[in-house]
Amino acid sequence: MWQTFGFEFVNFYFIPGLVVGCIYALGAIGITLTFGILRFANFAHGEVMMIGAYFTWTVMTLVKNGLGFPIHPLVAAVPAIALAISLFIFVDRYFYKPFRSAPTIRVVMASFGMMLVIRSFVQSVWGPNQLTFVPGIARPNETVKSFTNSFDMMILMPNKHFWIIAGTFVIMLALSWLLTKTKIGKGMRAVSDSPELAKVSGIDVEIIIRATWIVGGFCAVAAGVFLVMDLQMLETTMGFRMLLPMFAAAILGGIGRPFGAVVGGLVIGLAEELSVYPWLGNGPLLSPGYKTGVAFAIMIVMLVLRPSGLFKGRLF
Amino acid sequence: MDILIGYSLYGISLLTVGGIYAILALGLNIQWGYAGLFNAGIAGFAAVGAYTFALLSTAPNPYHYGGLGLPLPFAILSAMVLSGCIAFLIGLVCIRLRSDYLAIATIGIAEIIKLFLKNENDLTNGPRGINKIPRPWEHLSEERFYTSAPMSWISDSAGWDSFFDQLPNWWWQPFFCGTILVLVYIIYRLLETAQRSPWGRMMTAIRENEGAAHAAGKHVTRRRIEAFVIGAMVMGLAGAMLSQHLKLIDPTNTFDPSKMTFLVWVMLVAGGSGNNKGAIFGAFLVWVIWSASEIFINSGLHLFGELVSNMDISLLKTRAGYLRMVVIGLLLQYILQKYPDGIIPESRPTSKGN
Amino acid sequence: MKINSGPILDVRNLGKTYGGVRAVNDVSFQVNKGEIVGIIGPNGAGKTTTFNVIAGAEKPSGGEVFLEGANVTARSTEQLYHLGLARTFQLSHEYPKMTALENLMVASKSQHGENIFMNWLYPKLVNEREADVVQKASETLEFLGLKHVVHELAGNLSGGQKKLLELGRTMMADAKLILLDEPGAGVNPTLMQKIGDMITDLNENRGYTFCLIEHDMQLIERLCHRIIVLVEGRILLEGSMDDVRNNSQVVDAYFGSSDA
Amino acid sequence: MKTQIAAGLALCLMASAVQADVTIGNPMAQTGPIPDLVAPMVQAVDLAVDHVNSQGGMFAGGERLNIARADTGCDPVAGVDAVTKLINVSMVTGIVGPVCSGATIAQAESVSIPAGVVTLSVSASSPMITNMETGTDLVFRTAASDAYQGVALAELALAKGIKDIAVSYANDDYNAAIAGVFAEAYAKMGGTITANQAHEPNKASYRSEVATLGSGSDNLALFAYYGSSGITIMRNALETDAFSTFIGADGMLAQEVIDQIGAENLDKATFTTSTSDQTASGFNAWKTLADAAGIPAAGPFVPNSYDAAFLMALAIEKAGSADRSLIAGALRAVANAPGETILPGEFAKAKGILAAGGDIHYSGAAGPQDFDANGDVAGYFSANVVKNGVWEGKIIK
Repeated sequence: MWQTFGFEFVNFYFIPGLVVGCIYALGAIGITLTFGILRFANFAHGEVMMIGAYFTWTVMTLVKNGLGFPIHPLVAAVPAIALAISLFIFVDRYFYKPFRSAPTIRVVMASFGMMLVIRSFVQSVWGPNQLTFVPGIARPNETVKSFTNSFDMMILMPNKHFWIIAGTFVIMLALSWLLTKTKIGKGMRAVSDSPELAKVSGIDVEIIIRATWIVGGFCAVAAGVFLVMDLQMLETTMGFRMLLPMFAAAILGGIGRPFGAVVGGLVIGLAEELSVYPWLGNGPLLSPGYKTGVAFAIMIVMLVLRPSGLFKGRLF
Repeated sequence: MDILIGYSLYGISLLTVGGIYAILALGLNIQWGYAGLFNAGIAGFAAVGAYTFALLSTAPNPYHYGGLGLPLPFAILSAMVLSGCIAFLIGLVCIRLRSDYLAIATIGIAEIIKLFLKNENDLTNGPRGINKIPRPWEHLSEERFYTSAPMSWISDSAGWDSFFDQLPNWWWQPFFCGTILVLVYIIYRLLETAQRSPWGRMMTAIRENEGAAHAAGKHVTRRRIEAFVIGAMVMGLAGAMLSQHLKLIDPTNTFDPSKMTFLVWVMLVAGGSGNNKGAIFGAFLVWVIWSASEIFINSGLHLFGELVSNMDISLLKTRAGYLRMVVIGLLLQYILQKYPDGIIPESRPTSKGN
Repeated sequence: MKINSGPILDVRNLGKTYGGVRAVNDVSFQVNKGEIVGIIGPNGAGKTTTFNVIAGAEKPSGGEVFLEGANVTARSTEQLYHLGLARTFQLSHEYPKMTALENLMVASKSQHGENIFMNWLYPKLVNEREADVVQKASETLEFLGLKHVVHELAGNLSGGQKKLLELGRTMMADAKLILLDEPGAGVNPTLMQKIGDMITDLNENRGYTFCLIEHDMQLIERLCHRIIVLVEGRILLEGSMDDVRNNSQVVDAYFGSSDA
Repeated sequence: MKTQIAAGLALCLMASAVQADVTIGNPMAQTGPIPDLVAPMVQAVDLAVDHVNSQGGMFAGGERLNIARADTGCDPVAGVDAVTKLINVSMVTGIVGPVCSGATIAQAESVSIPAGVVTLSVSASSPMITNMETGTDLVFRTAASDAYQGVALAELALAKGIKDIAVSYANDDYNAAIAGVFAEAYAKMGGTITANQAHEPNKASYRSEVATLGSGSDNLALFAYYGSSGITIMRNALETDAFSTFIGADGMLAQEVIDQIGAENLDKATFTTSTSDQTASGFNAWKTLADAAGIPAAGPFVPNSYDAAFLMALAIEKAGSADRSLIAGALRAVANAPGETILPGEFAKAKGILAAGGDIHYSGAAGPQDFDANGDVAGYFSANVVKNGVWEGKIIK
């Protein structure tokens, strides 16, 4: 494949697509679990992702200014994750829980409202301007470059991308252990597959819901931090603009299936980047102006054409 | 005196925009309140209506195709029809999807519509948008209208010129506002009739229990598409009226989902979905809060700054816009929990003959 | 009571498979005009699936269905409704936020007012028809003994009343054939008696034809002229109640598992 | 409780009505896509008003000049609503702002022109504004049209010896307009456009776009707001070595770009901005004032914002009353020659001359600000490169 497409394809289209895909995948895990277990589309998910990144930035800045040494974003993310999870649980307790037995629309509206509240809150506290996360240019890793170059397959990949891809991989492993080996994880999958069945088997749904927010919050903050590691800056609208591709990923992978969401995320990320590859002739296949539309189009096509094949759960 | 005119003109503008939102909310009420279709792509249908109207009614110009200069009522009707056609196509494909899925799909479609409007520069002037959109009543004082039939039959251009000159420059505002309110009233009447009719009964039945409606011989899919299309046509009308009010439309900022889609949902849910009065009431209430809160928050901050002179409130002032959004978001949560069925909840009309 | 010649429903070699599992396998039977036919069988025998396929809720994997001699295989539920085939559900399907009267009015066929434009353009025509529908719905409610709850929301009715409403809906359609899916399920004995009376009344005095699934053998015995026993998707037996009682295979099919 | 709320609201409303003296409306996009660019512009407007009030106020009576501010969010819906409130509730004499071209055109056509109120935009640069009016003279701007800046940028590119270039622009009203003008002018002057593509702002990665564009040329003409896509594109381009030379316009000119990307990576980046003749006395006077107030003197459209507010005050002073209908004429009188030169901050001097019946000619922070028949100004442009970690501009036209 590499010989056919050349390294340009790998370096400029495939790897960036993979990186974006990893971020979508992590975000989509939370969305798919919420959808599977609480049975609603949580529109505030992207904002939690964003506020998690802002918490991380704040921790980094405080440590740097207070203690005088910089810490890695992945370290600073630990307290940020705790905060984001508490936020999720707080929001659930006061804004979502009152609607547990009400029609879905109410809680979706409530999550719509929370989306607005959280974003505006961040904008009023941290301000609407961009914040620098890491200044400078991330050059490709020289070791990898020269090493792969000796095979005539030069890979250009900055360190941040290694962190993102490796980090996503580690989280995947941890998550698969959690979901397949632990009691709570099995419970989550059971509830997600069939809430009626789970109720009969005596699973405490409220505990499962709390676990969902914890896992979802963890993955959301990880996605947020990876996103700002890649962008190297923070911005208050980044949560919303990731939201729809993440929904698309969750739908693609099948609602309620975390591993499906991962595959969906990677597919959406790659599809977006590859849609502008000059497959035919010299110009990009699709005008980059339409790039955002790729995820939406995939999502709609999937919803319509393969509603039951790839998907599981409550679609019809 | 000026102050009084000013305040009334502002009141008229509140009614105008509130009325446009009321039309949107009524359109959504057909889709959600009657048929239970979770359309989260309101901005897309409004954009289709607005662009159709703009392209057909503006004067020819070098920036984009269209500019056909057609009569306004024709352009408004076309806006409704095209919006309905697009809804029909979407309905054919997506109508079987339930609640959240339909919402996500329609958000995606609305974004694709906006991307199209943004990227097809030749047709739509791209992100720069279309300006000089004629506005009813006010357009009469435009040269291209009073020099052509039927206005030219009544008087020549000099006559019209002097006639319009002697009017106060805001003469058309009450008329435009009145037109919109009349439209709201007409749609309200039509929808009330429809809701109380066998059609409304059937729609409610489909919403309440699809299986039973099916077994009672109702063509559920076709009826859903019907409600979706009628709602979209009403939204297209609202889009056309909005473009007349703004006189410039662009794909990105005008049809921002948080102000076009989300706000309309807030209006309908707060007012009472399924109830046309609720939809209208919610639209005016939320718009007045949305618009007037800026005056109150700004002057409140001003007052606060005068009282607490040793505090720097400039930061608060620059962030007032965001604080406003927080307040409105929390207000929505309050209404959702306090009035689960909206402020004016749905009441099924009892059948005729009883 | 007289049984007319010529079947109103003719099911030929009907089959339905779900991914390799044969839920309905080569089922053929007929229902004649004026008859009440009962379908019985143990759980999972394919009774409801057979109903669903006949009523157009699911597509058959094979076979054909004729209604009054016309091939209606795989027609949709609403088309069949207009051709005169109505059905009820095991769990009653009502419109909770609508009154009992409206619940029945919805079921009326050929209402001009269901075309939205008719209401705006010819309100008079719509109102005339609407008066008829109200009349008929009221009469039906009276027949069902639900007159006192005419304006009650269906969501507030008792389970039995909902069951009656379900029956009433099929009456509104003047159906040639009514498929009843367990009319006696979840109903107390008194009401079951009443429902039985109504079905008999409808059959004998108004000429309605029924095909019903039921677990309650007493009800079956009381109502049905003919009984079809369905086991594992196949017709095991077709005949009178006595035939069923005297057939050892039927007993095995029902109690086989407990004997083993 | 309810009465308290009602009383509070009434008090707020009174507070807005009481500030009678002279009020100018200032709709700015404080929320929306570019709040960071707008913040210093708001400060500049406030500074101009401070200067007026500290130098004797308005008219003979020394009345206070007030600012009524409203948020347009760059959005026509909010813009029209905001200006409606300013004109009808705050009863402003003239409008200074809005920021974005879309909101400016919408509010002007929808509200301010029908109401007969002058709009003096601080940064709306769309070429569509030039020929917007028919039969009225109510829309002015202190920022030069993109039509000029795009041409200036094309000349600059060729003068730098850039013979071929790829164009990438954010698909919004401002950047699409200027990219269009640039591409046309550049091709006409003999340059080669190797690719010309819109990109959707606010994406996480532009590496594929950069790779596709970069196959034809080493030079990139980048039209974007730095925050929504500009920095990310430059970063992706530099990471992958797809481009080495960058040119672009105002949207990219911010200290943020240097802070984020690093001065060492920007040695071949040049961005133009609508600016003032930095050797001219107007700019120097402004720079002193801005530095004292802690406002970035050369920031995009910051001097233009000061000029707009100051000019509006001068025009009202010249008109002698808060009568809206007199402002357009007065604005031309104070901004255009002839007359004694007035520099930024010299309100007292101008007031004196006007009181004595003399003519003034404002020479602004951003240049002379002589309005042509369409209410446009020619404006100067500077080419900015990074020197010692900050942008340093050099006048080009």
